[in-house]
Amino acid sequence: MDIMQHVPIIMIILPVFFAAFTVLFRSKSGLQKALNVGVFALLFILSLRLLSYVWDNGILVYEVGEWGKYGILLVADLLGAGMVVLSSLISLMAMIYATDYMDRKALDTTFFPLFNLMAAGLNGIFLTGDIFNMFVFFEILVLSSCGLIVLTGRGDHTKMADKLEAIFKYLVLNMVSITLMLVAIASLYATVGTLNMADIAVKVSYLAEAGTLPWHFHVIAMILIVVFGYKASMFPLHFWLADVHPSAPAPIHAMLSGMVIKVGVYGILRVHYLIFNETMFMLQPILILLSLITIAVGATSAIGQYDLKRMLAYSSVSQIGYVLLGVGMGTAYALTAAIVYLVNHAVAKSMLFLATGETLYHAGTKDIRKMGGFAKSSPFLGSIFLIGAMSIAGLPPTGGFFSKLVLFDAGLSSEYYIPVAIALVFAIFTLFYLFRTWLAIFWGEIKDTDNADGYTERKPTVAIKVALALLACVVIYMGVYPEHLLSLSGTIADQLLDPQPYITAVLERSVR
Amino acid sequence: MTTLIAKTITKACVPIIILFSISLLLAGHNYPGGGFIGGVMFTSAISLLYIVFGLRYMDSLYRYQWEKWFAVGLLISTLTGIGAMAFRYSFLRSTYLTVSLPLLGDIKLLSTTFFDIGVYLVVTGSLLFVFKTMGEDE
Amino acid sequence: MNLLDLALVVMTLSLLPCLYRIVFGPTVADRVVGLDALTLVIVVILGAYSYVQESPFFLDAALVMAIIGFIGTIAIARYLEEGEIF
Amino acid sequence: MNDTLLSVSIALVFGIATFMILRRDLIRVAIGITLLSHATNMLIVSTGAFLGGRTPIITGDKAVSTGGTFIDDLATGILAPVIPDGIEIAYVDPLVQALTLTAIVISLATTAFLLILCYRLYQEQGTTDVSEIRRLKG
Amino acid sequence: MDLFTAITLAVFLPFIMAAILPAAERVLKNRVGWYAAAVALICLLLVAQALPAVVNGETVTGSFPWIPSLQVELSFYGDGLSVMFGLIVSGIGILIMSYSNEYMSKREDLSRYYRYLLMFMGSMLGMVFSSNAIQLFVFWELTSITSFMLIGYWRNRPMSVYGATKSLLVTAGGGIFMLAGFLLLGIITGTFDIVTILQNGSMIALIKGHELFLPALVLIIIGAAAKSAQGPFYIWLPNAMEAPTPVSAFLHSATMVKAGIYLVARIHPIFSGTEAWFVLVGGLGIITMLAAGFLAFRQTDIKGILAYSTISQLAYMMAMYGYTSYQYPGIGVTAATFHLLNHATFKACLFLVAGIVAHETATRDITKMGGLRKELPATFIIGAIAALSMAGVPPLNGFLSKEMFYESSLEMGHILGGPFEYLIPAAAVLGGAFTFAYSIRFIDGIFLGKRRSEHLPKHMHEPTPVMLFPPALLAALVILIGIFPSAAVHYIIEPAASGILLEDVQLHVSLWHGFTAALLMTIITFIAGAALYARYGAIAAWQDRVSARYPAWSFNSLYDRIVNGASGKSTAFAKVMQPGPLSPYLIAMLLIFLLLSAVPVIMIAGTLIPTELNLEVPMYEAVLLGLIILASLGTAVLRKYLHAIIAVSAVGYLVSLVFIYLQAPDLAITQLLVETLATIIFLLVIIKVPQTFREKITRSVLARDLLISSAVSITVLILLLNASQGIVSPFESLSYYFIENSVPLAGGHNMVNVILVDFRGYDTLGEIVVLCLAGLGVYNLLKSRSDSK
Amino acid sequence: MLFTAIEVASNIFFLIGILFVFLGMVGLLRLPDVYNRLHATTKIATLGAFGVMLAITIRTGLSAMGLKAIMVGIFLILTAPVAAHIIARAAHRSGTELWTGSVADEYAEACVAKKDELNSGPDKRL
Amino acid sequence: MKQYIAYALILGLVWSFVSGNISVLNFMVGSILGLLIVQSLKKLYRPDKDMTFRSIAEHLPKLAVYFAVLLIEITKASVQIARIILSPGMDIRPGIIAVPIRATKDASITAIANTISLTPGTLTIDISDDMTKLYVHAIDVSEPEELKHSIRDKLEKYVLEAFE
Ligand code: NA
Ligand code: NA
Repeated sequence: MDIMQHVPIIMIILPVFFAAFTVLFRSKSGLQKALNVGVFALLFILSLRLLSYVWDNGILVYEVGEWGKYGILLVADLLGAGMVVLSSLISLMAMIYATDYMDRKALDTTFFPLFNLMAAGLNGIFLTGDIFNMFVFFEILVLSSCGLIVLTGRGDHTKMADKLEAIFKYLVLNMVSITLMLVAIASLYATVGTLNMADIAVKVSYLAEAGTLPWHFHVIAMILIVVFGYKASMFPLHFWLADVHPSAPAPIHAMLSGMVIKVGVYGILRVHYLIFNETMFMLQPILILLSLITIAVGATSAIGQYDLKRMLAYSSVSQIGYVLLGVGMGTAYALTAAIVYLVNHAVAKSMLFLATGETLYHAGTKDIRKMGGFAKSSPFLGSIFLIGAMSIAGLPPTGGFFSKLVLFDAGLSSEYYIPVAIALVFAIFTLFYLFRTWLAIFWGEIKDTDNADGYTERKPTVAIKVALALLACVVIYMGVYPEHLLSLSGTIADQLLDPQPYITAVLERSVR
Repeated sequence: MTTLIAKTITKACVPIIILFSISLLLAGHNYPGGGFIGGVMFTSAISLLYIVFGLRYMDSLYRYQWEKWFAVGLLISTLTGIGAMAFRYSFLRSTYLTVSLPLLGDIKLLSTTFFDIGVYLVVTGSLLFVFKTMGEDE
Repeated sequence: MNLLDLALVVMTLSLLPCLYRIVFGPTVADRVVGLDALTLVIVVILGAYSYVQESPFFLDAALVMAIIGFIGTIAIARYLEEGEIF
Repeated sequence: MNDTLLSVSIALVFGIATFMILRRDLIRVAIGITLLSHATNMLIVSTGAFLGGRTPIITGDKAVSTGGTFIDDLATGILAPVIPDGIEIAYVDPLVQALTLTAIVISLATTAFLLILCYRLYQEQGTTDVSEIRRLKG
Repeated sequence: MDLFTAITLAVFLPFIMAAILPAAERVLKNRVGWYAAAVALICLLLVAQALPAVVNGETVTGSFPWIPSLQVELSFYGDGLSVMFGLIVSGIGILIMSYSNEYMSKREDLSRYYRYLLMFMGSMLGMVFSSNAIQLFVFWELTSITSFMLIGYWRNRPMSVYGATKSLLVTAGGGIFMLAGFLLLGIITGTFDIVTILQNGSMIALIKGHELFLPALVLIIIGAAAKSAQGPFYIWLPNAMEAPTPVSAFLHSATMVKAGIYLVARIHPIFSGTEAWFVLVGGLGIITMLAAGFLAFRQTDIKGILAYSTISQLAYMMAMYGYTSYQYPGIGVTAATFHLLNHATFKACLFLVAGIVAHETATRDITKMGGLRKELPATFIIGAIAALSMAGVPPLNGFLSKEMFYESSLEMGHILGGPFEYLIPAAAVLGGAFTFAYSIRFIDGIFLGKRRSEHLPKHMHEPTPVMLFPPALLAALVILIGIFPSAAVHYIIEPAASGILLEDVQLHVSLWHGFTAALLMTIITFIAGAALYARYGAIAAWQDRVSARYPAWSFNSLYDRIVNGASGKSTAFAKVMQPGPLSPYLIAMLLIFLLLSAVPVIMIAGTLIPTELNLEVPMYEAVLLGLIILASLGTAVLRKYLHAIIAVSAVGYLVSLVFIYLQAPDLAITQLLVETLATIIFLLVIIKVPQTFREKITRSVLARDLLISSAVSITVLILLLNASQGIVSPFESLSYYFIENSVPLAGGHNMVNVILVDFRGYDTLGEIVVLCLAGLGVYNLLKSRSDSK
Repeated sequence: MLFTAIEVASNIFFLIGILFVFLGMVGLLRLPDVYNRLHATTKIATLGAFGVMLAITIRTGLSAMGLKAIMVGIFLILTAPVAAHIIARAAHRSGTELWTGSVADEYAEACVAKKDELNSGPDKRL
Repeated sequence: MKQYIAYALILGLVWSFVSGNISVLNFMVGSILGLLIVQSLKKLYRPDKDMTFRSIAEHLPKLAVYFAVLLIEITKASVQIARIILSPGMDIRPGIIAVPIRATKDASITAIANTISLTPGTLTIDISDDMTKLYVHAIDVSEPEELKHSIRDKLEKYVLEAFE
């Protein structure tokens, strides 16, 4: 077997293995850091190799245990591999950043294993071809997030009590949503007798053609929308996000807002577009409606926030609404737009959150009203923050511009005039609150706070600068030369709308 | 608390429970049981010791680092899978061979047994780690 | 009515007093006794299953139940008495 | 077991659990979550109780034959497994049991975390009342 | 070097040079402005290379591959219009950057200043040479951002921040609408390339007949108006005066604000010749011209006067580009284009003069000035020339284009007929009169009369030649173009107008062109303007009274109310959307679950409850399940935690009995074990919390929760009853494979275990990872105690 | 013939066992206080359970089933009294009153005496 | 070492039982596992010095007698309690009494306490701190002295023989 064939499983097993390794051999912090950054760099390189392999050679199916569709398959199609690249990129940067940012205590104890497992969870979700396995990896992701949120970093001004409360809400809601997911999976299995998503898809389309598709099948689709909508923080399932994400230390915040909420979108793209085509006619209007409300609610809430992290969290809600709008409109172009949007938001938001962590460390407070004048002392952070804000606001020459461009274009070409109009208006809201915030932090006078004297001494360290600068490069790259992303997303969208190659690749496996 | 009576009976029971847990682990492939069940059984045995003799007393006798247990377990389980890759198979590709030994007769050696042992250690390690950490908490 | 049905009916009825004690008490100790008795009845049900179906699988469950019923009881009793477990 | 009655019971436990998780009390929410996972686990098993009626453990050394074929025929759309008519399988569905087992273990892990979270929350906030713990408002 | 390369280079050079500017600054120290000026000069030369070609009616085109997915190339297009703009931008750029050498204090952050100036210049050049809408938009928004950085250059001053924010919100926000307009255009025509559209008559016809014509036009005009401070969008421009004066000169005379005008000119062939075009562009221009002229008149800040005057001058151009009819779509085009050039010269000059004045007097308040002609004679002369040109006084260039404005107004009025025959010329004259009045006020207030303030410095002296040369050069241009317009007309205006009108334009402009109606209007303008200025005190007082009585009736206060009010309203909104406790979140989740589950029921009328239900129930099953319900109810009812936990254990044990009945010994064992361990954890926790918590459940909360719970219950029941009808034929469960193969292939008899460790061992791997995570997470939780405790 | 005898014997043990467990549970319901109820579960029910296990062993001999059943029986006999003892002790120490019809409580007296002596809370020794 | 082996062999037997297979091989496997378990738990167990094969061998018949007696007593006890349970009036006079014991070794004290719990109408609640008295709950304490006497003479005798 070609070594490339193993890359999907390596993307998951390597961090798991390494997590165990780290728990077992707690060594000196410096070595630990270097090893972990090394592993994540390796994962990133592998993910790129995987994507290019899939691009060249088509869908890569990996049989764990070699049981064909009767076991669990990892399916690296362009969507999956692309998401893995994205998550590997962001985790690498967050990891580099974290080696400096996180508390000594966290680095010495559980940070590295938890972070490794979080990465494994993400990759596992993106690569699995089995719906129950997706549930398992959802749990990995949730629990690792919870464990990581508790940890603290140097710019982390969240009270422990608040963190715990946030985790409590997150966890309880998650457990309810996971319950719903299990109900859906069990019902799905009871209806078609399989858990392999490609297998389900082909059986469902057979039943639909034969006219024997039971009606409760659509209920299952709806339940899964609730599950994924919760993960993606779609209205009215978005409440938790503004509590939870800001409670996390910056690198984890970046992971959560950058990658983890994207899992919900991925879920809809993967599961609904593969399996629930028959329900799409009901789902699409619902998704569009809810995504528009999500956009509006997120943006409107963000404006009134003076807690920087919270403001950005609401912004994530709003932005995910744009992604879901694309998902809901459902044409090839709209899906392209959704994926482009997703990628750009992931990169820019995670960069913004990493920058925020460092900014809060400099500021000594979370309250925007108490900040000001940092441009002079931290021009680097100011530029990074600006690039991030521009991208989220959709201004060129950042990636965010093209995501808005293609989204609006897709909407207008499918004659969704009113949704686009609403999205457009809230894009200006976004511009407003992001720039207002940027100005409040970096321009104006230095405020008289606890840190008024000390703030100049706190300069970002090399690791933090490297992580931020690399992400900024990606943001600019996607704004200056978006063709790679656009054509990749376009191909992904085509594959989503025509799942036949996916199904064929999966089901043409021989059994032992 | 715990009286002499409870302690004595506990001493008598714990080895039984541990043996039973090992039996569940090894028999799991053919009878009810397996790594998880065995591991939880073992955990129960140790919890019984903790309950009856007290965590602090047990800790003064043995300094178990349960987190190492689950790390080792996770390593064993993943290595079982990776082992298959070394033979150019897929991850977690199972295999078994029936060995005829002169004294012991036919013995079926399964690669999945190692996987199950990993599961056993992880379950034991993580649950006892939780118990111990929580029990030590003031 | 065959032996299994008989055993199951009698044992299921035996569950009622346990549940009564667990839910209605009146004292905590009564609830603990109820739970302890519940585990015992379950052991018997498992035994009955094995006996009638002549399959050993449920005896493993019975042994498990016997063991951990004991542990659970001791844990709750220790909590009740001293307000701590470990 | 009777499907209908079981379904009704599962649904009722779902309802009770829902009522519990809407309470203001941390511990009661945790209990509600536990009930919810009980209900879910029963639900998963119940959806698979359709094959035969025997414990899914093969006694004796002979492999069981279902007479089925397991090769997918994408061209006709009829996908494996294909089982000829009139084949009666003695065993209950083992797959749902395995899924439930995984679900049980996962919910144990999550519940453990949740409970200790409740304790820490009480420790930090001095109350188990969820609605008093509302610092994160607005 | 071919022309396309020259233009491309001219666009990218400023960016490249801006990137390496910090390095240059290290070498040149505070002379780095010359470096920037040199860059601008090179750009000018590069652009100028194209001039001969465009004068000959040729165009420069070329492209690089960029985004094939959107069929968008990186393409540049040089015609008369864009070359004119390129020359203005880079030419004035040279002057501004040279001027800044002296103007900007050595202590300033020069690197940032010139970096953004260069980037701004590059963006402007990129914008005017862009061939396609997407690329144009990119550069368009870049000008918004770079100008935002420039306006807010003094970033610690609150008013700078305010002004910068406003400019960004209005211009970039308007840009987003414009983008939508471009997208509609793209959807109608199938291309984003404006030049392609321009050169394709059938496409233009298609657009004009399309139902999306009006939306596209409105959206694009919103963007243009926002950029050019027209209509209600004017509000950003006066506040943008917080920028360093050279920046204001650059932004508001020649570049930033002209972007909107450029866009209007560029899309002129596509949309003009329609009523909508006239109403939107022309109407907007006329109204803005009057309002801004009126407002400029009463300003006390010299830069304020220039700001409002800029708005009103831009409105002239807007109005002229808006003049259109089906027969002669380009009525005002040449006039507007000529005025555009003239305005660039005199307004840049005026700003630079204002900069000198402010620099010397250390104030910008015109009421404190006066009599400066003695101390600053050269400045006075230069300023007076520029202001008089703005006022439309012959023989300066402003006079020429003003005359043309009147002519085109008359023509437009004539075409429209009816009351418009007089209204439009009258409006033009009134606008001219305001212009005359505030121009005179600028000269009079600053240079003439006596000193009005003691606070002015005792000794003022003329600035150095470095600072004086740029305005002097511009003033010279004002005179030169005024007296000898034909060169400018031939080399610049005609090609530009041809570029707009897509036909060869021949234009004859001379200082004296006979006694025409326009000349009469000019004379009326002067008289009316003088009268207005004479009544300045009364008018200003009236204006103050009005704005004092209706303080909220302005677009500025509307903006402030929206911006400030939004935060407050949103805080309140967020409070509503963020109730805090868990239960509302959960209720939201459950409700959406219920609602969405109901959708298929409504849309596909299925039988909710299957007819073939097994209703034969052995007694012991009923009792067992009943006991589970009883014990579950117990957990809900029992007050003390310990009691509830004992009941939970009972539920768990009973559930394991259900598993036994369902022939699942592995599950039953697991359930029993897990239940016991969970009980131990429960106990470990309730040791440390109070024994109970009594929640007072009000009747309404009870009703609500019961309702939700029953709904959940019923939904799950219906789903489950339907789902447990068995796998839909012809499909079968995967389990057949496991049953058949667990012994021969996996070597195990316990199928469940074989599935767990082999068929689906990967799931189990995930499961043990979850267990590890619980351990690590709990460790974190318990070691996370805050120090305050 | 022997086979049937074993079957009959085991069935008898089985039924008696079931019956005893049932009686124990009736006792659990009927007896007046927790201490008395413990008698019912510790003795009768445990015996009943032992009987069922014995029945299995009789039926299957030293097969896997029989051995396991014996193990279950032994374990129950080992643990049931301890569990009862610990519950009773905990109940008494946590203040569960004896039934009003009880005639003596020497344990309470001893506890009171010791409490006076130590003047401390519950016994914390291991 | 000997005592370890003794323990290990006992555990080997237990292993054979719990794994449901009595064979020499399985017994050996169990003994090895048992040895490992005892070894790793030795700090807690402190295997008694006098735990030898001979003492085990000597005690075995007595243990058997003890178990026989125990079973008979349990059966008697059960019948007695069953009668009480089923009697409509439930005429009982319960109470807690202190019963002095002679046993000194842990195993024998435990054995006597459990024996009391399993036999007619009595239930061990606690041991006194000095390990000389058991507090016993009895369903019928109308004649406490007789009860104490019967415990000492009937039950403790067998226990002491089997365990001391
Ligand atoms: Na498992
Ligand atoms: Na018991």
